[in-house]
Amino acid sequence: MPTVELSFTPLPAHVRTARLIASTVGRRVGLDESLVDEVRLAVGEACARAVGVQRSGGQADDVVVAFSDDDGMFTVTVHDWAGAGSEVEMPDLVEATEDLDEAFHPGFGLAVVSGLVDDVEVTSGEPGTVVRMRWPLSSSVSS
Amino acid sequence: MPTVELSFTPLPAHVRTARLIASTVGRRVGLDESLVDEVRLAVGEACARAVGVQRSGGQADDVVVAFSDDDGMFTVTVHDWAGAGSEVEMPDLVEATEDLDEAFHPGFGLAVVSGLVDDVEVTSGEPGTVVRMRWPLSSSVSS
Amino acid sequence: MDLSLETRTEGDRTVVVVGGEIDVYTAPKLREQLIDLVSSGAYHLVVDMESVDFLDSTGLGVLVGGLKRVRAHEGSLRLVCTQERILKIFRITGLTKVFPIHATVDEAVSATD
Amino acid sequence: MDLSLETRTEGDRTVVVVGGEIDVYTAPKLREQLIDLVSSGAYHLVVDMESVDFLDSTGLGVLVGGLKRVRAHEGSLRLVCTQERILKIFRITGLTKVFPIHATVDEAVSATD
Ligand SMILES: Nc1ncnc2c1ncn2[C@@H]1O[C@H](COP(=O)(O)OP(=O)(O)O)[C@@H](O)[C@H]1O
Ligand SMILES: Nc1ncnc2c1ncn2[C@@H]1O[C@H](COP(=O)(O)OP(=O)(O)O)[C@@H](O)[C@H]1O
Repeated sequence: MPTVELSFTPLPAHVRTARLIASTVGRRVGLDESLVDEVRLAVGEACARAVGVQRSGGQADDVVVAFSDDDGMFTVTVHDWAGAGSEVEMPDLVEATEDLDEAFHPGFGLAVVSGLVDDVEVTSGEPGTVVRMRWPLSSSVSS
Repeated sequence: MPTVELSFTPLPAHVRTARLIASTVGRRVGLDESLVDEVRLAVGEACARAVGVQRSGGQADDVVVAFSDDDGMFTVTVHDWAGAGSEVEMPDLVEATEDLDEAFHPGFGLAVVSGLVDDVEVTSGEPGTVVRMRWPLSSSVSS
Repeated sequence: MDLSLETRTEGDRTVVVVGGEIDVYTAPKLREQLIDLVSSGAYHLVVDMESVDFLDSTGLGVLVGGLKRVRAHEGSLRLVCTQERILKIFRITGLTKVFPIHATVDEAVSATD
Repeated sequence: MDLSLETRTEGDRTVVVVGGEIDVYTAPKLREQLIDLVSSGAYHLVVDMESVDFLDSTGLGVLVGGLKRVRAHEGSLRLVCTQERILKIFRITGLTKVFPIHATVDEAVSATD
Protein backbone atom coordinates (compact mmCIF):
# COMPACT_ATOMS: atom_id res chain seq x y z
CA MET A 1 0.00 0.00 0.00
CA PRO A 2 1.46 3.35 -0.93
CA THR A 3 2.43 5.57 1.96
CA VAL A 4 1.74 8.77 0.05
CA GLU A 5 0.02 9.07 -3.28
CA LEU A 6 -0.19 12.21 -5.37
CA SER A 7 -2.33 12.70 -8.43
CA PHE A 8 -2.40 15.81 -10.55
CA THR A 9 -3.76 17.15 -13.83
CA PRO A 10 -1.07 16.90 -16.52
CA LEU A 11 0.49 20.37 -16.27
CA PRO A 12 4.19 21.25 -16.10
CA ALA A 13 3.75 23.29 -12.93
CA HIS A 14 2.62 20.19 -11.04
CA VAL A 15 5.81 18.36 -11.94
CA ARG A 16 7.56 20.77 -9.57
CA THR A 17 5.14 19.89 -6.83
CA ALA A 18 5.83 16.20 -7.44
CA ARG A 19 9.58 16.82 -7.19
CA LEU A 20 9.20 18.70 -3.96
CA ILE A 21 7.11 15.90 -2.50
CA ALA A 22 9.57 13.28 -3.69
CA SER A 23 12.42 14.87 -1.75
CA THR A 24 10.27 15.57 1.31
CA VAL A 25 8.80 12.07 1.52
CA GLY A 26 12.18 10.54 0.67
CA ARG A 27 13.86 12.38 3.53
CA ARG A 28 11.07 11.47 5.85
CA VAL A 29 11.37 7.73 5.23
CA GLY A 30 15.11 7.95 5.87
CA LEU A 31 16.58 8.20 2.39
CA ASP A 32 20.27 8.98 2.47
CA GLU A 33 20.84 12.69 1.80
CA SER A 34 23.16 11.84 -1.09
CA LEU A 35 20.25 10.13 -2.87
CA VAL A 36 17.67 12.87 -2.37
CA ASP A 37 18.89 14.86 -5.36
CA GLU A 38 18.80 11.80 -7.57
CA VAL A 39 15.27 10.93 -6.44
CA ARG A 40 14.09 14.48 -7.06
CA LEU A 41 15.52 14.52 -10.57
CA ALA A 42 14.32 11.01 -11.46
CA VAL A 43 10.78 11.56 -10.19
CA GLY A 44 10.69 14.89 -12.01
CA GLU A 45 11.78 13.25 -15.26
CA ALA A 46 9.24 10.47 -14.97
CA CYS A 47 6.46 12.97 -14.20
CA ALA A 48 7.50 15.35 -16.97
CA ARG A 49 7.40 12.43 -19.37
CA ALA A 50 3.94 11.38 -18.14
CA VAL A 51 2.64 14.94 -18.45
CA GLY A 52 4.15 15.16 -21.92
CA VAL A 53 2.68 11.95 -23.33
CA GLN A 54 -0.74 12.71 -21.87
CA ARG A 55 -0.78 16.23 -23.25
CA SER A 56 0.33 15.18 -26.67
CA GLY A 57 -2.33 12.45 -26.61
CA GLY A 58 -4.99 14.87 -25.36
CA GLN A 59 -5.46 12.65 -22.31
CA ALA A 60 -6.54 14.83 -19.36
CA ASP A 61 -6.67 12.19 -16.62
CA ASP A 62 -4.58 12.73 -13.54
CA VAL A 63 -1.00 11.50 -13.49
CA VAL A 64 -0.51 9.36 -10.37
CA VAL A 65 2.68 9.16 -8.33
CA ALA A 66 2.88 6.70 -5.45
CA PHE A 67 5.58 6.70 -2.78
CA SER A 68 6.11 3.82 -0.40
CA ASP A 69 8.76 2.34 1.82
CA ASP A 70 8.78 -1.40 2.30
CA ASP A 71 11.51 -3.85 3.19
CA GLY A 72 14.16 -1.18 3.41
CA MET A 73 13.41 0.19 -0.05
CA PHE A 74 11.91 3.49 -1.10
CA THR A 75 9.70 2.86 -4.12
CA VAL A 76 8.22 5.50 -6.39
CA THR A 77 5.89 4.64 -9.25
CA VAL A 78 4.64 7.10 -11.85
CA HIS A 79 1.56 6.15 -13.88
CA ASP A 80 0.29 7.75 -17.03
CA TRP A 81 -2.90 6.87 -18.90
CA ALA A 82 -1.69 7.59 -22.39
CA GLY A 83 -2.33 4.02 -23.50
CA ALA A 84 0.01 1.51 -25.04
CA GLY A 85 2.15 2.95 -27.76
CA SER A 86 3.33 6.01 -25.86
CA GLU A 87 6.99 5.52 -26.61
CA VAL A 88 9.08 4.03 -23.89
CA GLU A 89 12.32 3.30 -25.70
CA MET A 90 15.35 4.88 -24.16
CA PRO A 91 17.29 6.27 -27.10
CA ASP A 92 21.03 6.36 -27.22
CA LEU A 93 21.21 10.07 -26.70
CA VAL A 94 24.68 10.58 -28.09
CA GLU A 95 23.64 8.95 -31.34
CA ALA A 96 20.34 10.78 -31.38
CA THR A 97 21.71 14.25 -30.86
CA GLU A 98 21.98 15.33 -34.46
CA ASP A 99 18.28 14.75 -34.98
CA LEU A 100 17.21 15.93 -31.62
CA ASP A 101 15.12 19.02 -31.38
CA GLU A 102 13.98 20.79 -28.29
CA ALA A 103 10.52 19.48 -29.12
CA PHE A 104 9.12 17.15 -26.51
CA HIS A 105 10.77 13.75 -26.66
CA PRO A 106 9.47 11.26 -24.10
CA GLY A 107 12.45 8.94 -24.39
CA PHE A 108 14.89 11.65 -23.40
CA GLY A 109 13.65 11.86 -19.82
CA LEU A 110 13.57 8.09 -19.48
CA ALA A 111 17.16 7.93 -20.62
CA VAL A 112 18.06 10.26 -17.78
CA VAL A 113 16.06 8.13 -15.35
CA SER A 114 17.73 4.92 -16.45
CA GLY A 115 21.13 6.57 -16.34
CA LEU A 116 20.55 7.85 -12.81
CA VAL A 117 18.66 5.06 -11.12
CA ASP A 118 20.06 1.57 -10.76
CA ASP A 119 16.74 -0.10 -10.07
CA VAL A 120 14.16 1.05 -12.60
CA GLU A 121 11.44 -0.84 -14.42
CA VAL A 122 9.28 0.54 -17.21
CA THR A 123 6.08 -1.29 -18.10
CA SER A 124 4.06 -0.14 -21.04
CA GLY A 125 0.56 -1.27 -21.91
CA GLU A 126 -3.04 -0.43 -21.20
CA PRO A 127 -4.05 1.92 -19.69
CA GLY A 128 -0.58 3.46 -19.98
CA THR A 129 3.01 3.33 -18.80
CA VAL A 130 4.24 2.67 -15.29
CA VAL A 131 7.75 3.76 -14.33
CA ARG A 132 8.83 2.08 -11.09
CA MET A 133 12.01 3.28 -9.39
CA ARG A 134 13.54 1.93 -6.20
CA TRP A 135 16.26 3.12 -3.88
CA PRO A 136 17.71 1.45 -0.79
CA LEU A 137 17.01 3.08 2.56
CA SER A 138 19.96 3.33 4.88
CA SER A 139 17.71 3.60 7.92
CA SER A 140 14.02 3.52 8.66
CA VAL A 141 13.42 6.78 10.53
CA SER A 142 9.67 6.73 10.41
CA SER A 143 7.09 5.42 8.06
CA MET B 1 -11.84 18.28 -10.94
CA PRO B 2 -9.07 18.57 -8.40
CA THR B 3 -5.83 20.03 -9.66
CA VAL B 4 -3.71 18.09 -7.20
CA GLU B 5 -4.83 15.30 -4.93
CA LEU B 6 -2.80 13.77 -2.16
CA SER B 7 -3.63 10.65 -0.23
CA PHE B 8 -1.62 9.24 2.63
CA THR B 9 -1.75 6.61 5.33
CA PRO B 10 -2.93 8.17 8.59
CA LEU B 11 0.40 9.01 10.22
CA PRO B 12 1.44 12.31 11.85
CA ALA B 13 4.57 12.60 9.66
CA HIS B 14 2.42 12.83 6.54
CA VAL B 15 0.54 15.79 7.94
CA ARG B 16 3.75 17.76 7.45
CA THR B 17 3.93 16.67 3.85
CA ALA B 18 0.34 17.80 3.37
CA ARG B 19 1.16 21.20 4.86
CA LEU B 20 4.15 21.63 2.61
CA ILE B 21 2.07 20.75 -0.44
CA ALA B 22 -0.70 23.11 0.66
CA SER B 23 1.65 26.08 0.67
CA THR B 24 3.42 25.05 -2.53
CA VAL B 25 0.23 24.46 -4.50
CA GLY B 26 -1.37 27.55 -2.99
CA ARG B 27 1.53 29.75 -4.10
CA ARG B 28 1.50 28.17 -7.50
CA VAL B 29 -2.16 28.94 -8.15
CA GLY B 30 -1.57 32.55 -7.13
CA LEU B 31 -2.65 32.63 -3.50
CA ASP B 32 -1.75 35.90 -1.85
CA GLU B 33 1.42 35.48 0.23
CA SER B 34 -0.40 36.76 3.32
CA LEU B 35 -2.79 33.80 3.09
CA VAL B 36 -0.20 31.07 2.59
CA ASP B 37 0.49 30.77 6.30
CA GLU B 38 -3.19 30.52 7.07
CA VAL B 39 -3.70 27.84 4.43
CA ARG B 40 -0.73 25.86 5.71
CA LEU B 41 -2.02 25.93 9.27
CA ALA B 42 -5.64 25.20 8.34
CA VAL B 43 -4.80 22.29 6.06
CA GLY B 44 -2.45 20.94 8.73
CA GLU B 45 -5.20 21.11 11.35
CA ALA B 46 -7.74 19.43 9.13
CA CYS B 47 -5.28 16.66 8.25
CA ALA B 48 -4.14 16.19 11.84
CA ARG B 49 -7.78 15.82 12.81
CA ALA B 50 -8.41 13.28 10.04
CA VAL B 51 -5.32 11.29 11.04
CA GLY B 52 -6.43 11.43 14.66
CA VAL B 53 -9.99 10.22 14.15
CA GLN B 54 -8.87 7.44 11.82
CA ARG B 55 -6.19 6.25 14.19
CA SER B 56 -8.46 6.28 17.20
CA GLY B 57 -11.04 4.40 15.14
CA GLY B 58 -8.47 1.93 13.88
CA GLN B 59 -9.31 2.96 10.32
CA ALA B 60 -6.21 2.59 8.15
CA ASP B 61 -7.55 3.93 4.84
CA ASP B 62 -5.75 6.81 3.23
CA VAL B 63 -6.68 10.35 4.18
CA VAL B 64 -7.40 12.29 0.97
CA VAL B 65 -6.62 15.97 0.44
CA ALA B 66 -7.73 17.62 -2.79
CA PHE B 67 -6.55 21.04 -4.00
CA SER B 68 -8.23 22.91 -6.82
CA ASP B 69 -8.59 26.41 -8.16
CA ASP B 70 -11.85 27.32 -9.85
CA ASP B 71 -13.63 30.61 -10.35
CA GLY B 72 -10.97 32.60 -8.58
CA MET B 73 -11.09 30.43 -5.46
CA PHE B 74 -8.56 28.05 -4.01
CA THR B 75 -10.43 25.10 -2.55
CA VAL B 76 -8.97 22.44 -0.29
CA THR B 77 -10.99 19.46 0.92
CA VAL B 78 -9.82 16.95 3.49
CA HIS B 79 -11.63 13.61 3.66
CA ASP B 80 -11.47 11.03 6.38
CA TRP B 81 -13.15 7.61 6.42
CA ALA B 82 -13.82 7.38 10.11
CA GLY B 83 -17.57 7.09 9.57
CA ALA B 84 -20.39 9.20 10.95
CA GLY B 85 -20.01 9.95 14.61
CA SER B 86 -16.41 11.09 14.50
CA GLU B 87 -16.93 14.27 16.45
CA VAL B 88 -17.16 17.43 14.44
CA GLU B 89 -18.40 19.92 17.02
CA MET B 90 -16.21 22.92 17.45
CA PRO B 91 -16.02 23.38 21.22
CA ASP B 92 -15.80 26.74 22.90
CA LEU B 93 -12.17 26.33 23.78
CA VAL B 94 -12.10 28.89 26.56
CA GLU B 95 -14.92 27.10 28.34
CA ALA B 96 -13.39 23.73 27.66
CA THR B 97 -9.94 24.50 28.97
CA GLU B 98 -10.37 23.25 32.50
CA ASP B 99 -11.28 19.80 31.22
CA LEU B 100 -8.91 19.79 28.37
CA ASP B 101 -6.10 17.35 28.38
CA GLU B 102 -3.26 17.04 25.94
CA ALA B 103 -5.00 13.86 24.81
CA PHE B 104 -6.18 13.94 21.22
CA HIS B 105 -9.26 16.10 20.81
CA PRO B 106 -10.61 16.31 17.26
CA GLY B 107 -12.73 19.38 17.90
CA PHE B 108 -9.74 21.43 18.95
CA GLY B 109 -8.19 21.51 15.50
CA LEU B 110 -11.52 22.28 13.86
CA ALA B 111 -11.97 25.21 16.20
CA VAL B 112 -8.67 26.59 14.96
CA VAL B 113 -9.74 26.00 11.36
CA SER B 114 -13.05 27.77 11.81
CA GLY B 115 -11.35 30.61 13.65
CA LEU B 116 -8.81 31.06 10.88
CA VAL B 117 -10.77 30.44 7.73
CA ASP B 118 -13.80 32.53 6.77
CA ASP B 119 -15.20 30.05 4.28
CA VAL B 120 -15.24 26.58 5.81
CA GLU B 121 -17.83 23.82 5.64
CA VAL B 122 -17.76 20.60 7.63
CA THR B 123 -19.93 17.72 6.48
CA SER B 124 -20.13 14.60 8.58
CA GLY B 125 -21.65 11.30 7.56
CA GLU B 126 -20.75 8.10 5.79
CA PRO B 127 -18.06 7.26 4.92
CA GLY B 128 -16.60 10.05 7.08
CA THR B 129 -16.09 13.75 7.46
CA VAL B 130 -15.25 16.23 4.72
CA VAL B 131 -13.72 19.58 5.66
CA ARG B 132 -13.95 22.02 2.78
CA MET B 133 -12.03 25.30 2.99
CA ARG B 134 -11.94 28.06 0.42
CA TRP B 135 -9.80 31.14 -0.07
CA PRO B 136 -10.03 33.87 -2.69
CA LEU B 137 -7.25 34.08 -5.25
CA SER B 138 -5.97 37.55 -5.99
CA SER B 139 -4.60 36.49 -9.35
CA SER B 140 -4.53 33.34 -11.42
CA VAL B 141 -0.83 32.84 -12.13
CA SER B 142 -1.05 29.37 -13.53
CA SER B 143 -3.33 26.44 -13.05
CA MET C 1 12.07 21.67 10.44
CA ASP C 2 12.21 19.63 13.56
CA LEU C 3 11.60 20.59 17.18
CA SER C 4 14.47 21.73 19.39
CA LEU C 5 14.27 21.89 23.18
CA GLU C 6 16.62 23.46 25.70
CA THR C 7 16.08 23.76 29.42
CA ARG C 8 17.74 25.96 32.00
CA THR C 9 17.00 27.14 35.54
CA GLU C 10 16.60 30.78 36.57
CA GLY C 11 15.96 31.04 40.32
CA ASP C 12 12.85 28.99 41.08
CA ARG C 13 11.78 29.06 37.42
CA THR C 14 12.61 26.55 34.73
CA VAL C 15 12.92 28.06 31.27
CA VAL C 16 12.19 25.79 28.30
CA VAL C 17 13.41 27.27 25.02
CA VAL C 18 11.48 25.73 22.12
CA GLY C 19 12.51 26.08 18.48
CA GLY C 20 11.16 24.82 15.17
CA GLU C 21 7.73 23.34 14.56
CA ILE C 22 5.38 22.19 17.31
CA ASP C 23 2.90 20.08 15.43
CA VAL C 24 1.14 16.75 15.44
CA TYR C 25 4.47 15.12 14.61
CA THR C 26 6.75 16.78 17.18
CA ALA C 27 4.30 17.64 19.98
CA PRO C 28 4.84 14.28 21.75
CA LYS C 29 8.46 15.30 22.34
CA LEU C 30 7.42 18.55 24.01
CA ARG C 31 4.82 16.70 26.09
CA GLU C 32 7.46 14.29 27.36
CA GLN C 33 9.75 17.17 28.25
CA LEU C 34 7.01 18.93 30.26
CA ILE C 35 6.03 15.70 32.02
CA ASP C 36 9.68 15.02 32.91
CA LEU C 37 10.12 18.50 34.33
CA VAL C 38 7.01 18.28 36.51
CA SER C 39 7.98 14.77 37.67
CA SER C 40 11.37 16.10 38.72
CA GLY C 41 9.75 18.86 40.78
CA ALA C 42 9.89 21.84 38.41
CA TYR C 43 6.47 23.46 38.91
CA HIS C 44 7.18 26.99 37.67
CA LEU C 45 7.77 26.82 33.95
CA VAL C 46 8.50 29.51 31.39
CA VAL C 47 8.15 28.31 27.80
CA ASP C 48 10.06 30.57 25.42
CA MET C 49 8.35 30.34 22.01
CA GLU C 50 10.30 33.07 20.23
CA SER C 51 12.03 30.56 17.95
CA VAL C 52 8.92 28.57 17.15
CA ASP C 53 8.15 28.68 13.42
CA PHE C 54 4.92 26.79 13.48
CA LEU C 55 2.36 25.84 16.11
CA ASP C 56 -0.77 23.80 15.59
CA SER C 57 -3.59 22.69 17.85
CA THR C 58 -1.71 19.58 18.95
CA GLY C 59 0.96 21.92 20.29
CA LEU C 60 -1.68 24.00 22.05
CA GLY C 61 -3.06 20.81 23.57
CA VAL C 62 0.36 19.91 24.96
CA LEU C 63 0.77 23.38 26.49
CA VAL C 64 -2.69 23.16 28.06
CA GLY C 65 -1.76 19.73 29.40
CA GLY C 66 1.42 21.19 30.88
CA LEU C 67 -0.58 23.96 32.53
CA LYS C 68 -2.89 21.41 34.14
CA ARG C 69 0.06 19.45 35.48
CA VAL C 70 1.83 22.42 37.10
CA ARG C 71 -1.45 23.74 38.51
CA ALA C 72 -1.93 20.41 40.29
CA HIS C 73 1.21 21.43 42.23
CA GLU C 74 0.26 25.11 42.70
CA GLY C 75 2.71 25.89 39.92
CA SER C 76 2.66 28.16 36.88
CA LEU C 77 3.28 27.98 33.17
CA ARG C 78 4.12 31.24 31.43
CA LEU C 79 4.74 31.76 27.75
CA VAL C 80 7.16 34.12 26.05
CA CYS C 81 5.95 35.11 22.61
CA THR C 82 5.84 38.26 20.50
CA GLN C 83 5.33 36.63 17.09
CA GLU C 84 2.03 37.77 15.65
CA ARG C 85 1.39 34.54 13.70
CA ILE C 86 1.78 32.45 16.85
CA LEU C 87 -0.15 34.86 19.08
CA LYS C 88 -3.00 34.73 16.59
CA ILE C 89 -3.49 31.03 17.27
CA PHE C 90 -3.73 31.64 21.00
CA ARG C 91 -6.24 34.43 20.38
CA ILE C 92 -8.41 32.38 18.02
CA THR C 93 -8.68 29.60 20.55
CA GLY C 94 -9.24 31.93 23.49
CA LEU C 95 -6.09 30.63 25.18
CA THR C 96 -4.72 34.15 25.69
CA LYS C 97 -7.11 34.17 28.66
CA VAL C 98 -5.62 30.98 30.02
CA PHE C 99 -1.87 31.52 29.61
CA PRO C 100 0.07 34.52 30.89
CA ILE C 101 1.97 35.65 27.77
CA HIS C 102 5.09 37.77 28.17
CA ALA C 103 7.27 39.73 25.77
CA THR C 104 10.61 38.62 27.25
CA VAL C 105 11.98 35.77 29.33
CA ASP C 106 13.10 38.28 31.99
CA GLU C 107 9.57 39.59 32.32
CA ALA C 108 8.19 36.06 32.58
CA VAL C 109 10.79 34.95 35.12
CA SER C 110 10.14 37.90 37.41
CA ALA C 111 6.33 37.86 37.07
CA THR C 112 4.44 36.85 40.19
CA ASP C 113 0.82 37.88 39.54
CA MET D 1 12.67 28.69 -7.48
CA ASP D 2 12.06 30.28 -10.80
CA LEU D 3 14.36 30.77 -13.77
CA SER D 4 16.40 33.96 -14.13
CA LEU D 5 18.03 35.05 -17.38
CA GLU D 6 20.56 37.80 -18.04
CA THR D 7 22.29 38.52 -21.32
CA ARG D 8 25.41 40.52 -22.09
CA THR D 9 27.86 40.83 -25.00
CA GLU D 10 31.59 40.12 -24.75
CA GLY D 11 33.27 40.79 -28.11
CA ASP D 12 31.56 38.58 -30.69
CA ARG D 13 30.13 36.33 -27.97
CA THR D 14 26.81 36.64 -26.22
CA VAL D 15 26.81 35.42 -22.63
CA VAL D 16 23.52 34.16 -21.18
CA VAL D 17 23.64 33.86 -17.41
CA VAL D 18 21.00 31.37 -16.23
CA GLY D 19 19.93 31.01 -12.61
CA GLY D 20 17.41 28.86 -10.76
CA GLU D 21 15.66 25.80 -12.11
CA ILE D 22 15.60 24.82 -15.77
CA ASP D 23 12.81 22.29 -15.90
CA VAL D 24 9.65 21.33 -17.76
CA TYR D 25 7.99 24.42 -16.30
CA THR D 26 10.63 27.08 -17.02
CA ALA D 27 12.42 25.63 -20.07
CA PRO D 28 10.06 27.39 -22.53
CA LYS D 29 11.39 30.73 -21.24
CA LEU D 30 14.98 29.71 -21.95
CA ARG D 31 14.01 28.39 -25.37
CA GLU D 32 12.41 31.74 -26.26
CA GLN D 33 15.52 33.58 -25.12
CA LEU D 34 17.79 31.42 -27.28
CA ILE D 35 15.50 31.76 -30.29
CA ASP D 36 15.37 35.55 -29.85
CA LEU D 37 19.16 35.77 -29.68
CA VAL D 38 19.68 33.71 -32.82
CA SER D 39 16.98 35.70 -34.66
CA SER D 40 18.77 38.91 -33.76
CA GLY D 41 22.02 37.60 -35.18
CA ALA D 42 23.82 36.33 -32.09
CA TYR D 43 25.35 33.05 -33.27
CA HIS D 44 28.13 32.60 -30.71
CA LEU D 45 26.53 31.87 -27.37
CA VAL D 46 28.00 31.13 -23.97
CA VAL D 47 25.46 29.79 -21.48
CA ASP D 48 26.68 30.28 -17.92
CA MET D 49 25.06 27.58 -15.78
CA GLU D 50 26.95 28.24 -12.54
CA SER D 51 23.81 29.54 -10.80
CA VAL D 52 21.53 26.77 -12.04
CA ASP D 53 20.12 24.76 -9.13
CA PHE D 54 18.28 22.18 -11.10
CA LEU D 55 18.33 20.92 -14.67
CA ASP D 56 16.13 18.27 -16.19
CA SER D 57 15.87 16.66 -19.61
CA THR D 58 13.53 19.37 -20.88
CA GLY D 59 16.31 21.85 -20.15
CA LEU D 60 18.80 19.61 -21.96
CA GLY D 61 16.44 19.50 -24.92
CA VAL D 62 16.31 23.29 -25.07
CA LEU D 63 20.11 23.52 -25.00
CA VAL D 64 20.39 20.94 -27.77
CA GLY D 65 17.81 22.92 -29.75
CA GLY D 66 19.86 26.08 -29.25
CA LEU D 67 22.97 24.27 -30.46
CA LYS D 68 21.18 23.18 -33.62
CA ARG D 69 20.05 26.74 -34.30
CA VAL D 70 23.48 28.36 -33.94
CA ARG D 71 25.10 25.59 -35.96
CA ALA D 72 22.74 26.41 -38.83
CA HIS D 73 24.58 29.76 -38.86
CA GLU D 74 28.08 28.33 -38.38
CA GLY D 75 27.81 29.48 -34.76
CA SER D 76 28.69 27.94 -31.42
CA LEU D 77 27.08 27.25 -28.07
CA ARG D 78 29.42 26.78 -25.13
CA LEU D 79 28.47 25.98 -21.58
CA VAL D 80 30.07 27.16 -18.36
CA CYS D 81 29.55 24.67 -15.56
CA THR D 82 31.60 23.24 -12.72
CA GLN D 83 28.74 21.91 -10.58
CA GLU D 84 29.08 18.16 -10.25
CA ARG D 85 25.32 17.50 -9.99
CA ILE D 86 24.67 19.36 -13.24
CA LEU D 87 27.67 17.89 -15.06
CA LYS D 88 26.44 14.45 -14.10
CA ILE D 89 23.28 14.94 -16.17
CA PHE D 90 25.33 15.90 -19.23
CA ARG D 91 27.51 12.85 -18.71
CA ILE D 92 24.61 10.43 -18.27
CA THR D 93 23.06 11.60 -21.50
CA GLY D 94 26.33 11.66 -23.41
CA LEU D 95 25.95 15.38 -24.05
CA THR D 96 29.43 16.14 -22.72
CA LYS D 97 30.52 14.99 -26.17
CA VAL D 98 28.20 17.45 -27.87
CA PHE D 99 28.69 20.62 -25.84
CA PRO D 100 32.04 22.26 -25.12
CA ILE D 101 31.91 22.70 -21.33
CA HIS D 102 34.18 25.30 -19.71
CA ALA D 103 35.10 26.07 -16.13
CA THR D 104 34.83 29.86 -16.45
CA VAL D 105 33.08 32.41 -18.66
CA ASP D 106 36.48 33.88 -19.62
CA GLU D 107 37.66 30.50 -20.85
CA ALA D 108 34.47 30.00 -22.85
CA VAL D 109 34.57 33.48 -24.36
CA SER D 110 38.17 33.10 -25.54
CA ALA D 111 37.82 29.51 -26.76
CA THR D 112 38.09 29.07 -30.52
CA ASP D 113 38.64 25.34 -31.05
N1 LIG E 1 10.04 21.73 -7.29
C1 LIG E 1 10.36 22.43 -6.25
N2 LIG E 1 11.49 22.15 -5.59
C2 LIG E 1 11.81 22.84 -4.50
N3 LIG E 1 11.08 23.84 -4.00
C3 LIG E 1 9.97 24.16 -4.63
C4 LIG E 1 9.55 23.48 -5.78
N4 LIG E 1 8.41 24.01 -6.19
C5 LIG E 1 8.13 24.97 -5.37
N5 LIG E 1 9.06 25.08 -4.43
C6 LIG E 1 9.04 26.01 -3.32
O1 LIG E 1 7.83 26.74 -3.39
C7 LIG E 1 8.12 28.13 -3.38
C8 LIG E 1 7.16 28.83 -4.30
O2 LIG E 1 7.47 28.53 -5.62
P1 LIG E 1 7.27 29.67 -6.66
O3 LIG E 1 8.29 30.74 -6.44
O4 LIG E 1 5.83 30.06 -6.63
O5 LIG E 1 7.59 28.94 -8.02
P2 LIG E 1 7.21 29.59 -9.39
O6 LIG E 1 7.78 30.98 -9.34
O7 LIG E 1 7.84 28.72 -10.40
O8 LIG E 1 5.70 29.56 -9.44
C9 LIG E 1 9.54 28.29 -3.79
O9 LIG E 1 10.13 29.35 -3.09
C10 LIG E 1 10.18 26.98 -3.42
O10 LIG E 1 10.77 27.04 -2.15
N1 LIG F 1 5.61 20.64 6.83
C1 LIG F 1 6.72 21.13 6.32
N2 LIG F 1 6.80 22.44 6.11
C2 LIG F 1 7.91 22.96 5.59
N3 LIG F 1 8.98 22.24 5.24
C3 LIG F 1 8.93 20.96 5.44
C4 LIG F 1 7.82 20.33 5.98
N4 LIG F 1 8.06 19.02 6.06
C5 LIG F 1 9.26 18.85 5.60
N5 LIG F 1 9.80 20.00 5.21
C6 LIG F 1 11.11 20.16 4.63
O1 LIG F 1 11.68 18.89 4.48
C7 LIG F 1 12.96 18.85 5.08
C8 LIG F 1 13.19 17.52 5.71
O2 LIG F 1 12.39 17.40 6.83
P1 LIG F 1 13.00 16.61 8.05
O3 LIG F 1 14.15 17.39 8.62
O4 LIG F 1 13.26 15.22 7.58
O5 LIG F 1 11.80 16.64 9.08
P2 LIG F 1 11.83 15.70 10.32
O6 LIG F 1 13.15 15.94 10.98
O7 LIG F 1 10.67 16.15 11.13
O8 LIG F 1 11.68 14.31 9.77
C9 LIG F 1 13.01 19.98 6.06
O9 LIG F 1 14.29 20.54 6.08
C10 LIG F 1 12.01 20.96 5.51
O10 LIG F 1 12.63 21.93 4.71
